Amino acid sequence: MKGLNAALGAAGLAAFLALGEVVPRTGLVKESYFPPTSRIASALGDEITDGAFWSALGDTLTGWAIGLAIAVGAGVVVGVLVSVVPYLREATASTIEFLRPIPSVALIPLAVLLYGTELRSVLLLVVYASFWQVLIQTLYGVQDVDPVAEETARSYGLGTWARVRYVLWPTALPYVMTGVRLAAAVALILAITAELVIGAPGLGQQIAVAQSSQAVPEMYALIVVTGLLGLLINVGARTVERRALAWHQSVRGEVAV
Amino acid sequence: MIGRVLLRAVFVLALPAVLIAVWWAASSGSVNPYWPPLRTILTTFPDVWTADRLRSDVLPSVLRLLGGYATAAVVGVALGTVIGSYRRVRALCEPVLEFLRAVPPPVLVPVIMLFAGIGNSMKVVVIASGCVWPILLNTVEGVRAVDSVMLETARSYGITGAARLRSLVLPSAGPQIFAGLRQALSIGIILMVISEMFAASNGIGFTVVQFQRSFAIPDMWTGILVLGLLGFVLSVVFQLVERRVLAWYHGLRASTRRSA
Amino acid sequence: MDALLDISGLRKVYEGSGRRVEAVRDLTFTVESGELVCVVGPSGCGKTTLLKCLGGLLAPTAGRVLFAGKPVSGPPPGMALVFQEYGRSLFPWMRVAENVELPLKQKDLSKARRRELVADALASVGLADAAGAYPWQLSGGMQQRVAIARALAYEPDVLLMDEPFAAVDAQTRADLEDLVRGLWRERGITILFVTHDIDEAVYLGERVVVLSASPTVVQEQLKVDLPDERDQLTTRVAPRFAELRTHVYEQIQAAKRGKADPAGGKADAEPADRP
Amino acid sequence: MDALLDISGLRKVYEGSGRRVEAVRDLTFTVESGELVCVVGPSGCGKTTLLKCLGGLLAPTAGRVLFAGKPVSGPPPGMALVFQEYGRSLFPWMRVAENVELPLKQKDLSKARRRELVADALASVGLADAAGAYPWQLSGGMQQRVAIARALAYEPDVLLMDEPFAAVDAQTRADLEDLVRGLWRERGITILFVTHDIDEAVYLGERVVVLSASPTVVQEQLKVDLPDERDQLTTRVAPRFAELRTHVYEQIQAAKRGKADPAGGKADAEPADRP
Amino acid sequence: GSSGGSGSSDGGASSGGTTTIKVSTIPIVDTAPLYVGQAKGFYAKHGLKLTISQAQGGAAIVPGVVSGQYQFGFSNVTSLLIAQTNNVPVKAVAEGNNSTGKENADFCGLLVPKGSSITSAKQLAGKKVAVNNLNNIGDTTVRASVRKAGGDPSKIKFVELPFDQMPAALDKGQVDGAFIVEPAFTQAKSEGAKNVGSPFVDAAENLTVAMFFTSQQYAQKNPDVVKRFQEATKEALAYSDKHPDEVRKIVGTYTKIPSALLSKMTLPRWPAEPNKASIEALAKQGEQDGLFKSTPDVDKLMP
Ligand SMILES: Nc1ncnc2c1ncn2[C@@H]1O[C@H](COP(=O)(O)OP(=O)(O)OP(=O)(O)O)[C@@H](O)[C@H]1O
Ligand SMILES: Nc1ncnc2c1ncn2[C@@H]1O[C@H](COP(=O)(O)OP(=O)(O)OP(=O)(O)O)[C@@H](O)[C@H]1O
Ligand SMILES: [Mg+2]
Ligand SMILES: [Mg+2]
Repeated sequence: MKGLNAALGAAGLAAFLALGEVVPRTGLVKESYFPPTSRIASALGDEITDGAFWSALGDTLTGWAIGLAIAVGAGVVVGVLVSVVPYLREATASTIEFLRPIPSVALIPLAVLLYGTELRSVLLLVVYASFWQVLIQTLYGVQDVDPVAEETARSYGLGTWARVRYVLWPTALPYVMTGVRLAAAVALILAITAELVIGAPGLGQQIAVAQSSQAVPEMYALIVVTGLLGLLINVGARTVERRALAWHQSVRGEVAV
Repeated sequence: MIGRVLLRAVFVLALPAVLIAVWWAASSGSVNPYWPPLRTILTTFPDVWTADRLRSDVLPSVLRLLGGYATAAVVGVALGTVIGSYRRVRALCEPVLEFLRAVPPPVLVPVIMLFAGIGNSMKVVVIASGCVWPILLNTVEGVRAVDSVMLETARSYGITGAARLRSLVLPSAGPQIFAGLRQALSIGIILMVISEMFAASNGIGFTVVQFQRSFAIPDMWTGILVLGLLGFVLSVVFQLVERRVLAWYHGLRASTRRSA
Repeated sequence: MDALLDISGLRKVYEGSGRRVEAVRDLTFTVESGELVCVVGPSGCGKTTLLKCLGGLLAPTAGRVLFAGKPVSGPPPGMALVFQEYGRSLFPWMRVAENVELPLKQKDLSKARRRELVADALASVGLADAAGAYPWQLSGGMQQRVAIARALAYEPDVLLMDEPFAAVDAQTRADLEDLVRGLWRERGITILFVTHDIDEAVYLGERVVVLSASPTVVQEQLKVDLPDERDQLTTRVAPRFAELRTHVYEQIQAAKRGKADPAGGKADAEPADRP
Repeated sequence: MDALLDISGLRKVYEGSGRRVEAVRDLTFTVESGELVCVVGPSGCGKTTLLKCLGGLLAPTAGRVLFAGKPVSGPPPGMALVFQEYGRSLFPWMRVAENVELPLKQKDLSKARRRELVADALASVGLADAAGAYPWQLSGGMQQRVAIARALAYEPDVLLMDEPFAAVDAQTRADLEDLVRGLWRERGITILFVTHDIDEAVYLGERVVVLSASPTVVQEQLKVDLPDERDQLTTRVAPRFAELRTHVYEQIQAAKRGKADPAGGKADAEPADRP
Repeated sequence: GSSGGSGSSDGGASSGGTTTIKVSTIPIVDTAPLYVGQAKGFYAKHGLKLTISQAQGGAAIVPGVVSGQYQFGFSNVTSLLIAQTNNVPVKAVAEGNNSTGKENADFCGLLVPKGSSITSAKQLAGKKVAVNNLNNIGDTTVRASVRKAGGDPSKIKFVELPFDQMPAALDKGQVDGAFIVEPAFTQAKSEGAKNVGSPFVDAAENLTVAMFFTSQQYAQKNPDVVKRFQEATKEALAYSDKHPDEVRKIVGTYTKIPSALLSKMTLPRWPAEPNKASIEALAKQGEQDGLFKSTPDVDKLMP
């Protein structure tokens, strides 16, 4: 069963890669601007033998992981707090809605102003962007609590903390998991974008160099690396989800069918 | 009744008022050109965002945003429903989608330009390509989580196909889909800015980036304010829509919460 | 081989989340077309499981379920199921009338006819004025009646009901019992009725199937030889009624005594720790 | 003023989503400490609403609910409630034993003691070997018994039960009835028991409160003058039992006849179209 | 690349006579002297240790320098002039790079697509021309080319595109012309695009295109470091100007330019001193185009 799913996934990827090979080969776009998969693969092969690539990858992943951890932690805590403390949600709604759409790219000068090309600069942008994803999902998730479950908890005198822990949190968890998956990708995107624009060390900076060097296959190779990272992150998230949400309809439904 | 309206107004305005006051005080003596006093920003505001500018920059941006957002909503919900309903399809598509999802829009834009040109359609595609993910993911998860008893009810009454979709799957996944739509709204604004960094000649994002590049820093800050305001206004509209569409849901959830 | 429903050697084993339960071991019985059969059995013995297998919602682990001579692979048309979990089987985003109307939309009916069916069905369960409410605005018994109304409005040929009157008061229950029997007699539909109320089983059924505690087999099938014309007052005090109900009661007690455990725990249950 | 629960002039009106329902109009009665009172009434008359008001989960629109002399503003400690919607009141993310244990965590008990209470409670409802299952792996009746076990393990002083045996079979029901009466006699706890089974109400209760159809008032309060020592076989055939049950039955019928509508529709219901 | 050290804004930690300075640049050919100077020890000789950061453009460089995150930055002249007129305290310290001054043989060109009917910059009036940044050196100098060829510069429609996207945009005919620099310039030409003008040459004689700059505060507080940087850079510029092969080699280390392009492309000139006259000319043209809020003060900007 698991093997079959993996095989299907691999088949999907293979089809996608084949498409990437065919489109430029048929002349739909020019090879020099959109290199075929094989060309990208060989550029990727060159990249991964280069030490600079690995240190860049390390830098990117560091920024990503720290930023994501902060964003998820803060997003969940703030989300639960805002939902649980009376009136806090109403009081913060307008501010949240105002701040959320402010693009991280517009904050780049601010980040540089404060931290230059340091890791903190990247973190600022990563956290700013991915925090909202987790927060909003948490808010919606907490709201999803079944009234009967909530009443049961209250009638047995469960305190606020116990209700959060035993009722709100499990209910919100599926939403939060989606939030984390969204935030993981956004954090990666922002880490790379920040490196790209600011020049903090990492994959993004490598992409910027490749772009301004007119090194098209190398640039695509690096983009593929970011895609693969996203893929791996998702596999991890799914694994966590299968364990943490074994009770949930979305997971148990899969087993039953 | 009036009391409630007033209370709401207080809730909406209190925290922003405090934050603005803090900002005002903290920035009042600033000499750093990148961190101008709030007063300067506010006095610049009316000069920058004239009626003319609203027509020439804000309107095109909003239209692109709506176009991209609508595209993403349709694609995200449609694709999400299919992927969420069929385990095999999910296994097949998920890796590719996760791959695409992780590609940063600024590097994706050039690729999109190869296929969609450099006009408005490119910008709409860029906005849609970013908005679609939260909608897609939430739809998939919402569809997967449809209650088993309800599913069986529908099956036993032979409610299949479009009817099943319309009367069971979508309403049931509705709350989660709306969470995704909500996320997508602000992502759309962000991507609107990013897309207008490429081959644009008007738009809010374009203007903000131009201000930034030309060191018109207070003007740039007004642009950021406009983006925030746009986000706020759209979210108010969004909430109105959500209250309508998910009336049953909010009624159900509130039916006990309001009491005691 | 005239039987409308033909169940033979039915076995169902649930597996998953570190637990394996043999809900039904070996069930064999038939339901003729136009019959009203009641099924009783200890809690957890597999009545709901049986109904879901009949309704094509659950694939049996082994054995065969034939509907009109054909194996059941999905929900057969013309069959309506009233779920035990009535609350969860109503769609919270639809008002009561919409909930009842929904299955009718699958049928080729005029709008007016649908309206009429909905109104009739709701009136017959005493919920005419709750049509505009959402299910979660109703009491438990009212929700259950909405689920019943939905099945009635559907005008099924076969009606499977899973403890449909569990949440309604005695008087309403009596009314609904008469309603079901009346429908059955008028329209000649086939009804399989799961209940845990022995009096109800005897009062309603032509035949009562008693299931054993799990691992479940058919403990006994009992022909109810009461007159067709039944009445809440006279039938229930008839001596034959008392005999029959005592007999069924004893059977159920025997079924449960078959197990050391007082209330139908699973022999095969393997409650494991978190995996 | 010795009453443990003192309900006077209780009124509850539900409003929202285009509907206004006066669920309870005017309820006044008391429950003494250590009493076992049964509440019966037509479906939708407001029994669940009453229980939620007593349990501090719902604020009355008017009237007063006193618990031990103090107004109820939130769930009072030492009170356990068994919900009618048993399925939804169990947490699907917790196994059966965890569900039962959860309320105990609020109490200052050792882990071993908690384990013991959980195991005892599950055994007493016949679910000892389902401890490791998730609620959604259980049958309806088993789920309901888990909810009962949770309330029992909590060792409450006051127990509010909302149609707690609706989903279990006759034999298990009888066992559970004896279990509840046994607990009540041993521990001297106060029990308010909502049921729609008239026999059950008479068999269990010291007193039966009959509610009218809505707009709900107390139709009648009936002292059950059966001996304290009750037994499924002998008590239920006692002539006095038959008298009492007939009386209650008539009262309920009267309660329902008070309305033109056969099954407790709302006088104040204003089913409106979508807003 | 480099990793950021302390964020000290008084800049330049000095130890044992060497001062560490952070320089923020763009990973392009133009900044090669910095790397040459580092490799050849010109900076070390003056007691400077360079840490070079690579950013995508001015948006990241200028705020970093102004706030003291970096001590020096690299920017084109027009951007510096714009910054100055917006009261951003920048101070140019050294020459960055110059055009070659040779028509059709500069490191920057005005390209039209393969097979385009346009043969002269004049015909670009009314057409869509890509520049990397709007309202910057690109449009000013493109206008100069069109003006010089006898066209109406006010009729050009500029669109903003990154340099690396321009060859593709030209190829697909999405733009009618492009203001383009190396290495995209050579790349596009190799795919058939035709050069119809040399904007940097047409704008002014021996145009100074970019300069190294610092913030006014830093220049005031650390005149000594600035002076050493100026001298070391001067030497590096002179050396680079004379040794194009070494430059090409070192460019290969900090960029990913494919070797085929690297050997073919035109290098800029690196005179030791900026050409003030050309900057004044650029400032004047920019003012005509309405780039500045007020008249730029070239004297104040220049070292
Ligand atoms: N989804 C499931 N997963 C695992 N086990 C299940 C599942 N559904 C039911 N079971 C088990 O199957 C057995 C029979 O369940 P079923 O619901 O058919 O009983 P029932 O006869 O309807 O009982 P009741 O009268 O209490 O409703 C029970 O032991 C139950 O635990
Ligand atoms: N959340 C709610 N919103 C609106 N109306 C409600 C709500 N809950 C209950 N009602 C209405 O209040 C009335 C009484 O409901 P309640 O659940 O108390 O009845 P009940 O006596 O418990 O009935 P049953 O025996 O069927 O469970 C019903 O008419 C119901 O429609
Ligand atoms: Mg069942
Ligand atoms: Mg109730």
